[in-house]
Amino acid sequence: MAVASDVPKESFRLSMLIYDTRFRSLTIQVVVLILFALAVAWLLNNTVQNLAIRGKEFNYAFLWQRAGYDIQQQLIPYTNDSTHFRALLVGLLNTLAVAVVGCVLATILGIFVGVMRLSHNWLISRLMTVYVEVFRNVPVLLWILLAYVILSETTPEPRAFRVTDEMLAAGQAPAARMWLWDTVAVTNRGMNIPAPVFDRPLGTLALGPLTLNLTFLALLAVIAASVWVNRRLVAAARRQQEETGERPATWWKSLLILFVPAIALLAALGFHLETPALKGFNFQGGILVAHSFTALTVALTLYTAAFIAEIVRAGIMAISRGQTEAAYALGLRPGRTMRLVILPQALRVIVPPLISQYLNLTKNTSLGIAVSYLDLRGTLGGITLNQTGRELECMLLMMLIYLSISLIISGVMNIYNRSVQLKAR
Amino acid sequence: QATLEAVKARGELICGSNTGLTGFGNPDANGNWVGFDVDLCRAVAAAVLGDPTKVKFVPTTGETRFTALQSGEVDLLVRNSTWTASRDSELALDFVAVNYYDGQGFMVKKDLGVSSAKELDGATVCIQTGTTTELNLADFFKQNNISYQPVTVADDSEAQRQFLAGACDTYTTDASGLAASRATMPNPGDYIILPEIISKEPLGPVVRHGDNNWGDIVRWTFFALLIAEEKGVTKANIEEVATSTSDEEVKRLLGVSGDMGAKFGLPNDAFKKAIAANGNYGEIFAANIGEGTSINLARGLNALWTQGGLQYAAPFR
Amino acid sequence: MQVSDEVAVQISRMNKWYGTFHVLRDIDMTVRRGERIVICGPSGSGKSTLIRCINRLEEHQSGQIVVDGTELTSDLKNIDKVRSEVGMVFQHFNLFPHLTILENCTLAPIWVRKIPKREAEETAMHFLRKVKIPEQANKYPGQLSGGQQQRVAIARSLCMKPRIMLFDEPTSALDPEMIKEVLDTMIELAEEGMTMLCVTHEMGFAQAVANRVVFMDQGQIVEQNEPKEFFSNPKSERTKLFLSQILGH
Amino acid sequence: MQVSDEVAVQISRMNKWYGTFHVLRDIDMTVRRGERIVICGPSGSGKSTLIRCINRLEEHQSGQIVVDGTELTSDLKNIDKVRSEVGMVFQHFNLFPHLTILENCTLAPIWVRKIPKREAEETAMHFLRKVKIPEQANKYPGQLSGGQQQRVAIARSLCMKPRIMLFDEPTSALDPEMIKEVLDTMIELAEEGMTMLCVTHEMGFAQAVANRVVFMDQGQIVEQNEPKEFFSNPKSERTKLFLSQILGH
Amino acid sequence: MLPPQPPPTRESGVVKWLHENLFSSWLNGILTVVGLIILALIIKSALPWWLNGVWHASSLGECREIIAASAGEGATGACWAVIRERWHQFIFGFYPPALWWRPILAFGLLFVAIGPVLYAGQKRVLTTMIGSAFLGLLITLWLASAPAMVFVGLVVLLGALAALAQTRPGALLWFTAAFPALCFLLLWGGSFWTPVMAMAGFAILAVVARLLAGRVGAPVAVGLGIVAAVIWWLYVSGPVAGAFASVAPLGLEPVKSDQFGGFLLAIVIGVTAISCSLPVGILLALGRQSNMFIVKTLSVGFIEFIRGVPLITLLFTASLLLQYFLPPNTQFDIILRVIILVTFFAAAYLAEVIRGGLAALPRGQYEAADALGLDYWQAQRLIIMPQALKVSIPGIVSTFIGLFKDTTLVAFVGLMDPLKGVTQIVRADINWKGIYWEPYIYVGAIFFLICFGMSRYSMYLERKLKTDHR
Ligand SMILES: Nc1ncnc2c1ncn2[C@@H]1O[C@H](COP(=O)(O)OP(=O)(O)OP(=O)(O)O)[C@@H](O)[C@H]1O
Ligand SMILES: Nc1ncnc2c1ncn2[C@@H]1O[C@H](COP(=O)(O)OP(=O)(O)OP(=O)(O)O)[C@@H](O)[C@H]1O
Ligand SMILES: [Mg+2]
Ligand SMILES: [Mg+2]
Repeated sequence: MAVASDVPKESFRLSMLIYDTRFRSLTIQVVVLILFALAVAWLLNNTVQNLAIRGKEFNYAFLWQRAGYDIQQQLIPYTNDSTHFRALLVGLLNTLAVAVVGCVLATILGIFVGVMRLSHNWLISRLMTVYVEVFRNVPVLLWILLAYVILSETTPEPRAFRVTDEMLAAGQAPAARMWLWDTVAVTNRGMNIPAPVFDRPLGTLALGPLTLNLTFLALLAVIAASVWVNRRLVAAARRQQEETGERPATWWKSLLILFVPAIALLAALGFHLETPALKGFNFQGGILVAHSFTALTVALTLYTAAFIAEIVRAGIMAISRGQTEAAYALGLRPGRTMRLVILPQALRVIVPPLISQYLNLTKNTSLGIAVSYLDLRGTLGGITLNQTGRELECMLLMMLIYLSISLIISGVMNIYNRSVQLKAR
Repeated sequence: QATLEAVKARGELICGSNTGLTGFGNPDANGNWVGFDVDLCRAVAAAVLGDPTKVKFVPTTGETRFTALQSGEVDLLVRNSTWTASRDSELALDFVAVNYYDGQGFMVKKDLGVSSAKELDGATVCIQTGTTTELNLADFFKQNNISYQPVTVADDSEAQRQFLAGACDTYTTDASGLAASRATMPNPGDYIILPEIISKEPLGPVVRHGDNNWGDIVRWTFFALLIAEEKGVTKANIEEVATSTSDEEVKRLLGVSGDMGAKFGLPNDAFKKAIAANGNYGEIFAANIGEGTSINLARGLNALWTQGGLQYAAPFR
Repeated sequence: MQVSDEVAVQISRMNKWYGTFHVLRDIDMTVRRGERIVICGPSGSGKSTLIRCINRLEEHQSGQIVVDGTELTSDLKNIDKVRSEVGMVFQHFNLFPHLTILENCTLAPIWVRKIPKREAEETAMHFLRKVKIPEQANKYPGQLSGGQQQRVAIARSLCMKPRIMLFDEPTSALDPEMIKEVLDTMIELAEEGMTMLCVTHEMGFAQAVANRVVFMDQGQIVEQNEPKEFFSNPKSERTKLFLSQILGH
Repeated sequence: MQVSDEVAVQISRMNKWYGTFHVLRDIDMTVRRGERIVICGPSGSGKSTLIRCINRLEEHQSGQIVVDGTELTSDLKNIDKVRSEVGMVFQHFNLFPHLTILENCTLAPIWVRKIPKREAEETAMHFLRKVKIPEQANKYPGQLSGGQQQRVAIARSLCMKPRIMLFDEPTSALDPEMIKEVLDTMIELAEEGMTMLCVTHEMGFAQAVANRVVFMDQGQIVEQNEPKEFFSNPKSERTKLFLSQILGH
Repeated sequence: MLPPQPPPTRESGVVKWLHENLFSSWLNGILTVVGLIILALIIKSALPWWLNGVWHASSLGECREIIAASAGEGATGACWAVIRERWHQFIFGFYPPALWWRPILAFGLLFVAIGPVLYAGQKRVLTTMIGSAFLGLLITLWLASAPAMVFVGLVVLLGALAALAQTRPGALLWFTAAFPALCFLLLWGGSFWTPVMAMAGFAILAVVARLLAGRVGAPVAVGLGIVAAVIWWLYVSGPVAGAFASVAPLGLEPVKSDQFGGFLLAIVIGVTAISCSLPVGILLALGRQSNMFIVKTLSVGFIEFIRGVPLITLLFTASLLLQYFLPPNTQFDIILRVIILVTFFAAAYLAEVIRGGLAALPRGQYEAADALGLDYWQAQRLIIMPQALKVSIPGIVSTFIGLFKDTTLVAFVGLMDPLKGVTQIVRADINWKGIYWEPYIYVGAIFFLICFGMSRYSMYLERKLKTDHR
């Protein structure tokens, strides 16, 4: 009888590095790590050599030099005397503006279209199908160009708004008019909307490189306070409803709480709207929302929404018919069934692919230059790169920024995702 | 490492070109590159390799052009690039000549009622990005203490479309580009180019810093074209001139006497071949962008110095 | 366990087609308040379709269905009314997995009946106690066993205080031990006098609680009778064949 | 059906944990060549884990497992050797759906044993004939019934000419009619003297072929005995309880 | 028993259809009307432009004159003449017209080569695919006026393949394996021996790995095989190819990659990148699934990095930064560099797709493979990957569609993509300067046809795979 303890205990041999499951993975990892380190070292060495050959050095000092160029849309103050870094920030904010607005709109539109595609209305579901297929299967660059051209070719020039003395004398009306009681002008350059102006602003507070606008802060604080009070009110009402079944009328209280303090503050600050007016070549005053922004946002929204619609549709279809039937059998109407039963479940299926659509949209904002939109790629990766000739620095920085944005988006979404995970046994 | 040897070994000149700029360089329906800048490349190819067709054109964008040159991807960049101090120094490039003296100008619609760029306060300006235009523009408006709305456009055709649609009041780029655009608009008469030229834009061939022989070859190929015009040597009469001329400089130029070509490391008749490829400077100008063509540019600053222009070649001796 | 004279469901000359396939043919049936009817028949005979027509999960194309005095037409108001009077329990429970057991039970009362949440929760707990799982109220459906889930489904229906309950093979997706739990709950319900229509193959259940067994085949009602009579003395050949299969199993 | 003195599998003081959960506790067991052992016990008692340890699909943390003279350690060569000596049949067959039945059977002989394809196919056909489905050789697993698939799985293991066969509930995923097909095959195999360890609840099978029945609970071997003794005269309370459930079912 | 009756027809067909599908409720009615109004507006605004289209003109100015003459002053109209004159540049770039048959043939054979992957062993489908490829090629080659020899070659080649499909459909995979070399030869031309020697490198890899596997174990053997193959490619294959070429100078007229443009370029980049990225993607997916911390971290890092930055920055890396990262004075073709970066891009996306496929495999498959004694790589190659890849095919196709659309971005580094690159050179032509919509519509329509076709096909595959995969 062979006894188990007869088997001799092995001492360490070199071959165990490969053939012993305990060491094997260690060996592989060490080899991989060495290869990786070698590759990195090789790349770095090459880069250093190449930089030396070209007499360049790797540093970001150029970011603090004068940029010297102008940018059409600026969310923070910027002139051509500002630094390249400031231009980078302007570009980054422009990128984020499109990304944020685009993601929100694309989600709304995508859900709408996705639900409509499941509609029983033949025409609507077909129209939605056509929309989805057409947008999904043509490069997004084309849609961006198209949106821009349509916006700028179908709207009037600022000149068309002009009223000259002869026209007054002849009783002629100008070729184009402003909208919404003469507050909004849509020209072929963009939308001029009224800007909020304060006669008695609170001034600004300089905190190192950051300048805080106190007026805005005050306004935000008041609104936040009102919202908080209102939520208390609604919560109280809900409690009462839960206890008695009667819900006290709260809408007028809500209105008061929400609006009176804000309006009072606005009045105190001397708030009024500055409406745009035609002066010279363009409308002056107010805020100009350039068509390049609108077009990029609209095109990315439409393009991404087509994908989101498919995701939403698939998500809804993944919910078994039994759920709908159970909800109907309980007497829930189709709209409520969708909102209370189907969508909350579908969201779990929808969110992961939705994240990658958000990422795609954000990355696609880098095509903005095709329609004259100066985003991060247009400033840092375009004009700054061109003017300074620092392609290595600019490109690496740009990748780093995009990468951070992407990681933040997917990080946030992953947290959400984990929080809605279905509980199961 | 020497570019000349590399080109000879390869049997082909690689010339960085624009991705498509009317009159200066773009492929035609058959894929043959044509244009003012292209012809200079062909002349260099003819000088170095004896055959003007042995050129490969690599389209480069505003961002990629200098890197392509620095990294050796192209031997020579002839792509309407402005000669500036920082490009010469910081980017380690050499501008070896100026084949076109340009300047940044403005185009407006006639019925706008503007006759000077200084009246453009508050106007929306379409700028073609990728060169020095953005900076010149900012400086100009700043100096004159007027404001503007910049619309930074990626390429010429898009800028032209926006300008025509009235999305910008004025379109600014190099005057040659403006003229080319205007020539192809539905009603060219409706548009005017304003008199202000707000910058100097000397455009010329660029080579890598440090390879002086190669730089000399490109420079002197270009000068050869200028001298040829000056001396009345044309594509048509070059053979005849070569045999009959008594002008010593022309003789040296065409390799009939002396060993000037050899001094550059080229065959003695190299410059003759360069001229024979597409004719002299004037001919190249006239054929691609000159007054007979639909682009219809006047010689202006680009006339020979003898005719009041700036094109001036050093003596060939 | 008394049956009143009042009519709860009245189906007359009802026909239904799926496309060109004639699923239900000239169905006539009267259910009185308090009656407990078991529907059986071979697979594909239209049992499910019949009871799904009663709360309009399926539309019938001709004939009349009157539930509690309300005729089912394409009028949405009538449909809503009938659905809130009729509870339904499905083979696969169809609980809402994203809501807790308690929320499953209070969802419809709150949104359809507009009952205060507090009150709805009390009702829900009452019925959960009745189906013997009050302690699971804050779990999610995925955390319960099949038998428990089906009992929640019954409680969920009951929370709407329906006057009629429909069951579509409520036990056929369950393991044997769990079947008993659910049947017990249903028997208890029957004893309280609930009007019930139940598609099931549990003949023990039929014998124990049904007033009437309805046998369907090929979209028709072939035979209906008291359970004792039905099992001991089936009239048609089809029924005999079917019973021999079912009981022999 | 003779049992030799040679030891096929020797397990001594073997312990296994999943994380902090102690699944197998101090298992001692000797299997002799030619023995046929049936392992039974309640769900979760660690039966599957035990036999999966024998071909190192699971790693044990302490104690020894010696299979056919080779100790299972982290040495890959030993593991490979043991695995090619030990065949395993799973509950869910785990056939390779993208390969034909024949390819399923020849894959391992060709790639692991390096047997020429021709020869491997002959062996495969031999064993397919043995499990009575030679005519299915060129079909894909998806085209066979469950019972046929399980027989293919057995044939696939046999093609490696294993000296020991492990079965993990080979019939529990099958419909009643098919169970018999598979059990017949296993009985035949047993009659040829194959060393077998079989996790199963088919007590008929155990009585018919097992030399020994091992009863496990909570990660321990509670009782082992000859089948006759085991069924007629269980010693521990646990076993009695378990047998009453199983046989009463 | 009652016999079944036909269903009642309450209303006549059209009315009923309208009622059920368009006006079943007032909400639906409103939606219908809104939909109709939108449709009408779109048609109204675009119709005249389409109707006034001009096909025969030699410049934009001429187009304008013709439209003004026929539709009145100020009328707008499409100038399709530009497409008539330049259509080939959008498709082939500057590829010499006399050689158009080569890309066409390569593209047609691509379908034949994909067949055995998608439909392994299915004789009928494979034969149909070969047949339809043959017909399609016959027509397009005739249109491209290919030389007669090409037709002879085509008949012989596809005839042989069809015969093979009938007798030993499995063997068609060898054609797939050889296709990259054939495709390279057809597209770029040059010596016949260059691609052959390149393929020989893979053969060397396989032989070395096979021979050594017994002695040093599979991973080391494959490593050595790769080293041998790399040595072959770097130092030996060139001279050997040269030697063969001097003995038997077979080959096709070379075409330089700067002559590639338009859809030809897009397809070459897309197809090459997807097929090259497949092995990389598989390795990354396995790395990401692995329980070795470093391997996993590196894989995740690579995947997330590539997926986190816009493709356009990767393209700039190809054109601007690669010059810094590679040893001084290494230069290679910009198209090649772009393909390499796009390959990385596709690999990261494919890795995620394949990871999905791996996750869809039941654990039992791994266990069965282990229990049979297969080692890790054998199990991957024989059991896991064939199944995981099959499940992933729809995902791979949609990645390809996305990639194919994204190839338009190569215009930003100066390549002649169909959408922006070619359009720009066409518009730089003095005759067509100022033209805007027509090239976009033409290119957009072709993109739509290709992508829509592929996405439909992948849906079909998805449905098919779902049913036949257990
Ligand atoms: N949505 C539908 N479209 C077309 N035919 C259907 C549909 N639903 C059911 N059927 C058919 O109608 C017939 C009756 O179906 P029903 O579900 O009512 O049968 P059943 O008696 O409940 O059978 P089972 O006992 O299998 O549940 C069957 O033949 C079925 O195939
Ligand atoms: N991978 C794992 N990780 C953690 N715990 C596990 C794992 N696999 C099994 N277990 C646990 O180990 C215990 C034994 O499992 P095992 O599968 O061996 O039981 P079994 O006796 O085969 O039961 P059954 O009859 O249900 O197959 C169970 O409690 C199980 O929950
Ligand atoms: Mg049913
Ligand atoms: Mg088990």
